[in-house]
Amino acid sequence: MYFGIWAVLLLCTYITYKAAFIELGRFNAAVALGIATLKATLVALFFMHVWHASEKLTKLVVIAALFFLLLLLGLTMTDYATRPWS
Amino acid sequence: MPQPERENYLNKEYGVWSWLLTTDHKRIALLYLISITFFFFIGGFFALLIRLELLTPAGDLVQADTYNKLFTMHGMVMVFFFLIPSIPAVLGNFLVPLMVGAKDLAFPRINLLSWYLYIIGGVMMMHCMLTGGVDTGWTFYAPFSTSFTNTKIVEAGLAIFVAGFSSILTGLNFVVTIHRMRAPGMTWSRLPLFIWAHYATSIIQLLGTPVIAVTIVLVAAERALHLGIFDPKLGGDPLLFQHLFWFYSHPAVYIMILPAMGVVTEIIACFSRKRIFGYSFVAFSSIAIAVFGFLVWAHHMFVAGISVYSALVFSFLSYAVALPSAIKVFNWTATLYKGSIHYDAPMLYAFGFLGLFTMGGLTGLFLAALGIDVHVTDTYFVVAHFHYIMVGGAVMGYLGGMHFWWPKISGRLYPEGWARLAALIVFIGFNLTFFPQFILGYMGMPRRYYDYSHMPEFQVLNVLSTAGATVLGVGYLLPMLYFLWSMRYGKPAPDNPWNAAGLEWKTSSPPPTFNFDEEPVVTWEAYNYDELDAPQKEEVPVAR
Amino acid sequence: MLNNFPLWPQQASTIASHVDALYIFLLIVTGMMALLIFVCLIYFAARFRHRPGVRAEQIEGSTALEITWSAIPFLIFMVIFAWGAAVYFRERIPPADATEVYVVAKQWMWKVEHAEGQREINELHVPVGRDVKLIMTSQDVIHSFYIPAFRIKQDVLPGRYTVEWFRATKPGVYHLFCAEYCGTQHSGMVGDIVVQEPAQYEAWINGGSTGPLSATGEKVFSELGCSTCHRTDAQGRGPNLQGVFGKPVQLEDGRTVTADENYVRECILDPGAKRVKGFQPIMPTFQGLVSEEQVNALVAYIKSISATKPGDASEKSKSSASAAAPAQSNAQPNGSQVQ
Amino acid sequence: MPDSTVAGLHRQEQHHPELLHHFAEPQQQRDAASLGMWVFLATEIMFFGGLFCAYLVYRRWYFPDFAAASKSINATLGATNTAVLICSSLTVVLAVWAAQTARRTLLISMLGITMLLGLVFLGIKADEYYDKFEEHHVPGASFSFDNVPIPGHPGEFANPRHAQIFFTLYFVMTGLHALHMIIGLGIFLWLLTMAWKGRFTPEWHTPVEIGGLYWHFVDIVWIYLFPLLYLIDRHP
Repeated sequence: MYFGIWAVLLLCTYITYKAAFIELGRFNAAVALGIATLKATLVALFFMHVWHASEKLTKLVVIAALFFLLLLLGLTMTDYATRPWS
Repeated sequence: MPQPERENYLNKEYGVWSWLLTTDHKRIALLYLISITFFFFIGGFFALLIRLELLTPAGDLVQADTYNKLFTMHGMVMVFFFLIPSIPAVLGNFLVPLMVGAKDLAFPRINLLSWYLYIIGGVMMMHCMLTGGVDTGWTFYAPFSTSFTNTKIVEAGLAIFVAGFSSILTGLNFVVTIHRMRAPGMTWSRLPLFIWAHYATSIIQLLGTPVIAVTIVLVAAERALHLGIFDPKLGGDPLLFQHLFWFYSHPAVYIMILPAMGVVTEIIACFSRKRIFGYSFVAFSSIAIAVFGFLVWAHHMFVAGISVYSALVFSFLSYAVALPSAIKVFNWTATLYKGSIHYDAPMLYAFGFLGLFTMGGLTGLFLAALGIDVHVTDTYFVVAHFHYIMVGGAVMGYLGGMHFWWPKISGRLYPEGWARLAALIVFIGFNLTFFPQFILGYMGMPRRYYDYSHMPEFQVLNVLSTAGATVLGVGYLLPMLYFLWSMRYGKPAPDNPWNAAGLEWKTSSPPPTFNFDEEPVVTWEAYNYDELDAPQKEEVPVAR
Repeated sequence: MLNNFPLWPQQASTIASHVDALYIFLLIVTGMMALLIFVCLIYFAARFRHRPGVRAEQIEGSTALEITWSAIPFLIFMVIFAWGAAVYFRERIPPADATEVYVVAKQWMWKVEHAEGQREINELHVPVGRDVKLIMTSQDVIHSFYIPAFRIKQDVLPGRYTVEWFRATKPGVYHLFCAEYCGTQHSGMVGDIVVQEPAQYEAWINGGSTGPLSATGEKVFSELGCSTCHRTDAQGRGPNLQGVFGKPVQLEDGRTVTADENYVRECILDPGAKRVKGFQPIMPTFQGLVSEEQVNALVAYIKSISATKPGDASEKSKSSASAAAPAQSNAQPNGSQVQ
Repeated sequence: MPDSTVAGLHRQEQHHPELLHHFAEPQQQRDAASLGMWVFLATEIMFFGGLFCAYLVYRRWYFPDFAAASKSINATLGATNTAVLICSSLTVVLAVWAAQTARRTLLISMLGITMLLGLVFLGIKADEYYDKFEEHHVPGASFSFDNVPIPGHPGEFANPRHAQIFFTLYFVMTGLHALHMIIGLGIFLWLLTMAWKGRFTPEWHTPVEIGGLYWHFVDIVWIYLFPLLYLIDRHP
């Protein structure tokens, strides 16, 4: 299974790399970040064994950390996205 | 008690190395106690000089530059080297394993490492102070700090960076210990609320501190290489610095106050001989404070140039974080109802905490109201408000906790009469110092002014405040003196002088190196004062 | 000393009474909350003090009570929040026809330029009863323009404009403070706000002036050679700037921005960032070549050629000043006049 | 670190030599270590989070300049490095599996290959840094980014001040990432010596597990850094 995940990850890297050279407008960033998130999720779930973690606690820690990261980014953006002049 | 002393963590080994290389959480707590007391008096000395300068409107005691360094170093020392470590690193370190029934924290060597990091940070800070200091205010706002001042920003930043890692490691140790090291039977709902408060504190330490660490890295890089992350001359945004800074530094206030809330909860339960009113509400309000604490940071920036809509969001969220604090105050008050209240010194400190914290919390409502904040932000109103929380609240809690657990820590009783006197002096001195500052603030006196000869009408209130500060200084010196005195001359303490609930009182005073002679098994609920007071008709041995 | 011992700041702007009303409301509400808590604390502490033989009564808690004492404060908080936000919006959003004054902060002084061309340092003269809008920027670090008697404060940032406005209600001299710590002489960065009756103010503003700010701007505009590209016909290599100010502008990258003070400023200092659709990126940056004062003058000039009634700005303000009677003067008699 | 107190506690019957005195049983110790590492990684997420926040703000403000600056770094090298790290994650996970199933030789070789891949990564990184140094793209006194066209906008050039912000973030982010790699290499060197001495058993191989968690985390950070820094606006 590990080799399967590994192959998928390499494939994703290749797709990210190639997709960056295609004109997709706004979607370039979306594709790049979407694939990055997919890769990160695969690594976390399978290589870091979150999927098979015996406890919910590990999952809780991961979710909590991501939640606070989004808080930092999201609430900062309430300022930057609504400044009238930027 | 004439019999030879039992072996405990204090007398098991002697010698410098047995302390400096110890991994015993209780000894590390004492190392922290000594170091933070040192920094407390350094910071207090700066505060006294600040107050003396403000006795007269003209700048006549020190130079403007010196004054700016004084309040900067006062802030940095008090925040990063006293308040943030204070209760967690001393009382928390000592008590968390005892309260959950563990032999030590989960990572004893990381615990020692955390103290060393603190000391390294502290030495760097001392070196920075002795060789010139910093004059930016503890907030070191860009671009003043990155491009204009010529004081030792990078060194001070590095000191805070290192001390921050000490704080992270302490939080990490607590979280893992509370999750993994609880004794059999010690379920989450049986944990003392002190533990819940420390758990919540640890969350903030873990998730907030790294952000300021990386902010410091950026400031240092910008300063050293003349880059432009925050300097608008080079395309940066100074408000980004403020966002990143307050993302940590607002929750940091809860790092200071949450543990004090935990301490006060224990004291109130014990001295009113009652289970705490609304246990689960008090517990979850701690977690709520930790989480909501991260949602409100930009209320420090209402006039800084953020968008109006953003200010609206942050004002609203600030009221959300006020709620769990209010719930706690109501529950503490309700706990007293139909209690059997004793007035020992720790309880006096707890009462002091309740009064001052309530004042601090309520004045926070003024600051969160957008329209008023515009007028009072960056004035003495803010200074008074956060001192009511961080000194009136956190330091009162810290002193209350030191008295409450001193018999456990030192194995000696402190002199009760002196302790009550000190509590009274601190309370009066505190109010005399900081209450006038609310009025000064609404009058419009800006903070960080060294010379107010332009507005001599502010002098009366400033004189009151300075007078109060000297009283407060005496109030803080007293406990240190009689604690030291009691280590040698105090009466030996029984294992449970307050007849208090909680595992820490079930072991000897002072505890043995591994805390419990046999592994405790918990079969009772938290705060089982009905059981403690019921069966044996034995009079409560009160320490006098 | 005691006869010079005020406990309440003077009220000298229209916003001050709003802030004070909310403040008094908060004093009452929080006073009642504090009273409730302290009375309970003291009463319980006295009533339930330890008596030998009397045991504490164990009470587990009460969800109903918890919900009550969460919900009621929350509702009160929401009232405070809404009221505070209402006052804030009033403070933040300047009226459209306010008299504009440019403020440049630097370590450690305030430099003020009126549209009519008067310049002041650490002083600001304003007439009673007229809306005044301050357009502020800093040459170095962050400062904060704070007038306690008006209950207004706004940080002044380098690299962009921030704005605050007020309408003074009472003649007198009031404190001006820098409220954001800005370095060694921070506490020396103070000044006076001189509020005058309109007639006195007119005399002051017309005395010894060097001509309107927009005229200075026009001079800078031609000196720097701006007019060679920004021509008033459609042939220029840069956009025609007449009538542009305050209107939406289509940018090259598809966005639309409003041509406000910050936009004009950015176009001067960083022309590439928000280029107007259909024009080549040929304009050089003036970063470092123009002073803050010159930028302000340019902004004032570009504004003046967009005004509906192009001409002397002071004329316009004269007419509005006569219309504005001295506004409500419910200021506290409390407190002595500052020198 | 000498721990004189341990001796006194080991009076109890022989438990596992790696079980520290304050834990009741190996399972508890393992769980504590694993939770500790996860909590630490949460801290790390916030550490990089502050940088991502700064990145997000300036990328929105200065998108064309960021695109131009991003185009000047070598995406092929970046992609190669991503692949290298993904391979190293595979070897790490195999190392953990080898430790669990008591395959000492496999464990040692997997740890070794991981370190090798880590060194390859750092080598490529150093090469990139060298290029940037040559091109005067390192922020500071000698920084120069004049007349670099903005992708998709012929005739327009990036603002050097804004490009410098990009490069500052680039160097701080990749630099801190590289620092984490170096620390990771240190950890893996220690794991390798422990494995060499045969200290890991199916019952006790916690260091391999938590060292692995750390390595994967560093990999995940790179997975995000790669598209954010190298691939902002590449298409012609």
